[in-house]
Amino acid sequence: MGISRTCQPPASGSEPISAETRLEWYTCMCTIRAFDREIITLNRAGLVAGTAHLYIGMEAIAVGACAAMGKSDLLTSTHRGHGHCIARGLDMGRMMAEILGRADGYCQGKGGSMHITAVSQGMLGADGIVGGGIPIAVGAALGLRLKRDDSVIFCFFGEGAVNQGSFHEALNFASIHRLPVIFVCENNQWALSAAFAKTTAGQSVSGRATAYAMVGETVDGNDVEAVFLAASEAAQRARSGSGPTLIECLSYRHEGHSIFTRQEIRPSEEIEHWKRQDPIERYRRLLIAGQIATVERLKEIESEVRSDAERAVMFAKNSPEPDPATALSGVYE
Amino acid sequence: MGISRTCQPPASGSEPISAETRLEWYTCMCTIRAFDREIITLNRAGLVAGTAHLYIGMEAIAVGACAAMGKSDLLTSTHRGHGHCIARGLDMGRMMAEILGRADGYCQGKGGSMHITAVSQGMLGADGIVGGGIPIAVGAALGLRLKRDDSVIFCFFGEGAVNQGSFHEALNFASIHRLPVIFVCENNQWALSAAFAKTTAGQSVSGRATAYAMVGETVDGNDVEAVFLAASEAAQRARSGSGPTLIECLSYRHEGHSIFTRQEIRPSEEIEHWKRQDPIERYRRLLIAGQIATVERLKEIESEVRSDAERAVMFAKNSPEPDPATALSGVYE
Amino acid sequence: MNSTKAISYVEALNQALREEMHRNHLVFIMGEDVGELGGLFKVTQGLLQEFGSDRVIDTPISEAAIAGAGVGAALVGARPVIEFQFMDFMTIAMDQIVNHAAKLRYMTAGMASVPLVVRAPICAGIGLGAQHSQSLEAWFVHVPGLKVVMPSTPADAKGLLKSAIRDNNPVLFLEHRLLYAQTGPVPEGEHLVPLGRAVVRRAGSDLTVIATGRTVHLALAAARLLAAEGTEVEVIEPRTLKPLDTALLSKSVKKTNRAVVVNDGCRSCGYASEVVASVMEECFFHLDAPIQMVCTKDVPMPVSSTLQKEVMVSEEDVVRACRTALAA
Amino acid sequence: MNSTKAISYVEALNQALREEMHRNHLVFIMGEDVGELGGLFKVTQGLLQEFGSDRVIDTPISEAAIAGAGVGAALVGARPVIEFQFMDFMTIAMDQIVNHAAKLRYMTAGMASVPLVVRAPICAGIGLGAQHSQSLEAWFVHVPGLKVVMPSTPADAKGLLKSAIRDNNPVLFLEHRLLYAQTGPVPEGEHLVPLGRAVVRRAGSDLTVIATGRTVHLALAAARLLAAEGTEVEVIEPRTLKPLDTALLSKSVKKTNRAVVVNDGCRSCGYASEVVASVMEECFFHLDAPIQMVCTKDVPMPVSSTLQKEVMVSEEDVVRACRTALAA
Ligand SMILES: Cc1ncc(C[n+]2csc(CCOP(=O)(O)OP(=O)(O)O)c2C)c(N)n1
Ligand SMILES: Cc1ncc(C[n+]2csc(CCOP(=O)(O)OP(=O)(O)O)c2C)c(N)n1
Ligand SMILES: [Mg+2]
Ligand SMILES: [Mg+2]
Repeated sequence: MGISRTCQPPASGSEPISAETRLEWYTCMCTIRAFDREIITLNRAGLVAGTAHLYIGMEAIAVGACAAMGKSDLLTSTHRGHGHCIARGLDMGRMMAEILGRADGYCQGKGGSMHITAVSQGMLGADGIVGGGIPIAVGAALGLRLKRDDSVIFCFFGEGAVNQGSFHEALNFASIHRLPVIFVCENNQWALSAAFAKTTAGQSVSGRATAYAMVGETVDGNDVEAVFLAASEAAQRARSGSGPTLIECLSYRHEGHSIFTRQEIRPSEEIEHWKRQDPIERYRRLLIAGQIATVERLKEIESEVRSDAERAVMFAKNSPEPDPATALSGVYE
Repeated sequence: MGISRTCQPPASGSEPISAETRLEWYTCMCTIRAFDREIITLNRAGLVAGTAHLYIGMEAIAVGACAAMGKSDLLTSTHRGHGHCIARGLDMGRMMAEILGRADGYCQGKGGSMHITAVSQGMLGADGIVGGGIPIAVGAALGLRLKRDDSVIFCFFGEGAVNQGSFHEALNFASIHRLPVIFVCENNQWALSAAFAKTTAGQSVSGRATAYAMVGETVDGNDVEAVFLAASEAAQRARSGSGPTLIECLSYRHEGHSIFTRQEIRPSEEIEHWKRQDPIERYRRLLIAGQIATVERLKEIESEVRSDAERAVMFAKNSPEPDPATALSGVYE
Repeated sequence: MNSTKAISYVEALNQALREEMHRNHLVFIMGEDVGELGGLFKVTQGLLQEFGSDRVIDTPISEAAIAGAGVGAALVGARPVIEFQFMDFMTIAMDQIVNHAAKLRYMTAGMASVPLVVRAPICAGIGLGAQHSQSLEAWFVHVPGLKVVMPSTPADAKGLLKSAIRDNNPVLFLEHRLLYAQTGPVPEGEHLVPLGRAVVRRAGSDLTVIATGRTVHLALAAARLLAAEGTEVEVIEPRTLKPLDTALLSKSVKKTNRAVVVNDGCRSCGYASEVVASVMEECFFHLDAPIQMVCTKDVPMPVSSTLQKEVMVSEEDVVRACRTALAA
Repeated sequence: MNSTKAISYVEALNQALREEMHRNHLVFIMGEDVGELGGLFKVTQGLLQEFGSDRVIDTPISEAAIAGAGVGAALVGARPVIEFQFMDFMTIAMDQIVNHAAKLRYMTAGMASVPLVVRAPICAGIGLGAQHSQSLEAWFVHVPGLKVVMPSTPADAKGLLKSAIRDNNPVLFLEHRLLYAQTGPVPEGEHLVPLGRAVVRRAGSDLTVIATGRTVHLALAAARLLAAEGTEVEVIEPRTLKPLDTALLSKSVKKTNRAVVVNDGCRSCGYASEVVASVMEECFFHLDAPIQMVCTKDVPMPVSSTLQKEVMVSEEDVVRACRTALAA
């Protein structure tokens, strides 16, 4: 049986968010971090197949947004997709197996970290092309409408994608058709070595929403509840036929761009500044201050998630290499 | 010796615009119309090579904008480029020869109407790809900067191009580098059979400028002086290093999309409404009302330009078919 | 066997779309000017009126989004048929077609299925020039995960398009604009031509001409001309460029021992070269002469008809190539 | 003759860029992460510091605009060298490269000149998967107006890149990421390798192996192995894929009467098929056996190294093909 998390929305969409929901969200954020931490170790051991882009530091976005998703809702992800996968409840064992390129991975070793997909869970796929998933999400929404399916789709992308033509074409397309898409931009300030401020005219992602007559909003991407609230309002809007929303979540990545490209050119003060805004640490303080959980309970959770991550690693390590013969099959139905 | 027009800026950039300048602009607009009218006749006779997109109804944009160009300034054009070429002073004989696919055409029959180019006059080319010229104009501006050349570049495109990724990427690029580009959008409300309002979220081109932290402005594209003023301000801004401007010129085409695709789906009342806004007729009334010219003088001008257009046709008709051997040469330097 | 009726290539395509849209409500059309205008070349004429704007979608000029949206809609089970007004404009959507549509099934070990049909007219002939005249089929044949279809008759246009729409893989469906007006007998109602099957258009024993799309008709004309001189040319049309029915091609070449390949793409790294390489592999020891290739000249397509004539494949070119193949 | 020094392929590329930027102030570099980071694969390392941000431009992630801006800058006389982080991303810029850069000179009867160099690493080998591993050189060889270059040694990397930058046509310059770290003797200073000239990497009389890029090294290894068995393999590298130096290829095949073509692209409509077609045309009557092709398997590139190994061209594949060609 699999190793997975869920991050439910509050029992009813109604405030206040219950204690167990909050703990669930905290647990999920810790799980994502523990999972990606394991990858660092696995990479040192040379076990990762290809590359992996770690989500560490951005956990509140995936958890807050996915908490606003319903069972039948869909999402498209990016090259930095582990957080979305875990928050959506994918099996961490199969995720890790894919990251190691093993037979039990979601893509049986063919896709790796950048292509983890679980169509049955509404996860239409990570994507190795910056901006690649945006028009795909819009098309999925179009398909849902044709099928009279009232699910909505969450489309994740980094701020680096907003200067791609695909972003522009897709948002215009979604807006004119009032499609049920929630565009979630993870603005971690950097696109590999490119600083947001230097490459992006206007220096605001949500500000570009007006160009598409779309609701745009900027939220603290390190505040899981702020992300959740913005995402649920947007989902609400989408479900009620009021069309798409562009949510810009301000956050930061704690690690290098990828395990393949680790060279750091970001100012160390900036990194330190953001690490002090760590979404997990912030939520931890909030849970304790609000007496939603005791330090002991949180410690329990933290060790739970660590052991889950370790189990995922075990599962992956024990998974066999794919059968070489499979390399040449599966191109066509 | 060639058949060409010039549309000079006012002697000094300073107001008011002199009478002879105004007459020159009027003449230039009439010339464009007379030229394109000849194409309709030539097409009936089956003499046009391929297709041609007529500029009739939009003359004030090309004339007003090109009047703001300096000798060394550049421009990129579109599939609907005859107006830009004539206003820039290209030889109408060689233009028409190209449209008929003859040896004396600007491209010796290789390019046709959609590729008329005159690099020596700063006309970097019409373009058969909607949106294709926009990043090219931005790159040209980048090249000028590298060459320490302080010319500016006018980039023309239709409103249908603003939903292309190339528009988005290029405007962002121009803005972050504060490049001397004047983006002139010819919003004639229709992109082939696509209504602007139905395909373009926000329903405003200039409104999208803010997304790129760029000055955006909408002007009456049937008022040659309004276009001129907006264009000269923008050129001024570009020359002074304050970066690009997006000017949306509202206008309309009187003819079908092209001589190849003439089927009309636009409401006839709409067509009639806009024909009553004919930029030439309006300017004519203004010149007479302002006693800048007598009816007789204008009649003279109108017959002058007609004979110029006829001379261009003669030149083109008398131009030989290209030497078949040239078909296989000139791919590489 | 259903009754046939003489209709045009464009009517046959329109019929295929209409029938498949009736058969499956998840089939829909998306593209520039496909609705009210009925498509630049009238292939979607009347469909907006019949099926409504949810299933015949007039799009902005956003080729990348059109293709990307096609991929996304297909991923959730819809069956989009997207139209490009000219194949040249697919250059704007290559990422979506090549990096996504073609690869998703394999990359996800079969979890993702992309039943997408991409239609586009190819080649020149009406003087629209270098940016409106390309036959880039070779690019797509080069990409694992795509199927590539190119009909030359109204009957095949209908039968292949219906099969393409029912196929669960992304299919590139290439139409030749000079064929749109050609008429021919087309079976009414359910008429399916399976993908991956070539056809012998004319039987002959002296020489095999393998031709695609428009050039099939040039090949047949050449064959008639050579027949008058007593040479029997066998004309074979792949119909589906990928997967290629090499068996039928080899069978013919092993019989005739001589071959000519004709294609509207440019020669260099074009489809003709691939056919030559494939035939070579299977028939080398049966070949009495080098295989001749007749392709569009390796230059951008000029506008002037005088020049265009020099660059495009002509019947004379095919005849000449046949004589060379026979003489060697 | 200038003195040589052993440096890596990536250092050789860097040296070529630095020298040409010193030689001509209109040469400039544009691309993602080419500045402060020195390029994803370090080819532009140190150039921002040396030439400043006007000549080494870090761009947004806007591949279409990067290519389009390259065309525009070239049109006004600058000499841009643009970098794509992976060839796969060129799919986003095909319109600018194919419909504009390649065609402008011809379409304007020579008025426009586009001295643009487009650099990109190709192929797989580091497990990045199907969207980061393509060798699409065949697409560009198919397009009239482009030149396509693919060096296999540090010396050629430098000499060909310098020539590409001085060429007045758009040149696609393809680098193999598995070669970046390879070192070899490279002439210092002015060292130009002319475009369009193939080279004999190893002389032999029994069989001609025509190989490109990384596979040249596999071919040489195979040749050494076969030499031990008394078979003399001649290894020829085109270096410039387009225009192809067919004269040198034919000369060799007419001597050996047998040939194998090796290329990192997919087989179907790939570069190998084009080489086969060209050699066939000129050497048919000299061939004793069908030409063998060794290419990347026709599937998207998988991530797992176990699977990747199956799909990529290996030395064993080349040896096997040589034995088949010799046996036939
Ligand atoms: C089209 C394309 N261009 C370039 C790349 C290389 N690349 C991978 S991730 C990345 C930066 C993406 O930045 P952003 O979108 O902000 O996401 P982040 O990595 O910051 O999460 C780049 C340039 C790519 N994968 N796809
Ligand atoms: C990339 C691309 N897509 C589609 C076309 C076909 N096409 C030519 S003109 C045109 C409409 C352009 O509308 P707009 O930009 O508003 O210019 P207008 O014709 O109205 O002057 C279309 C769709 C094209 N030439 N290029
Ligand atoms: Mg980022
Ligand atoms: Mg328009």
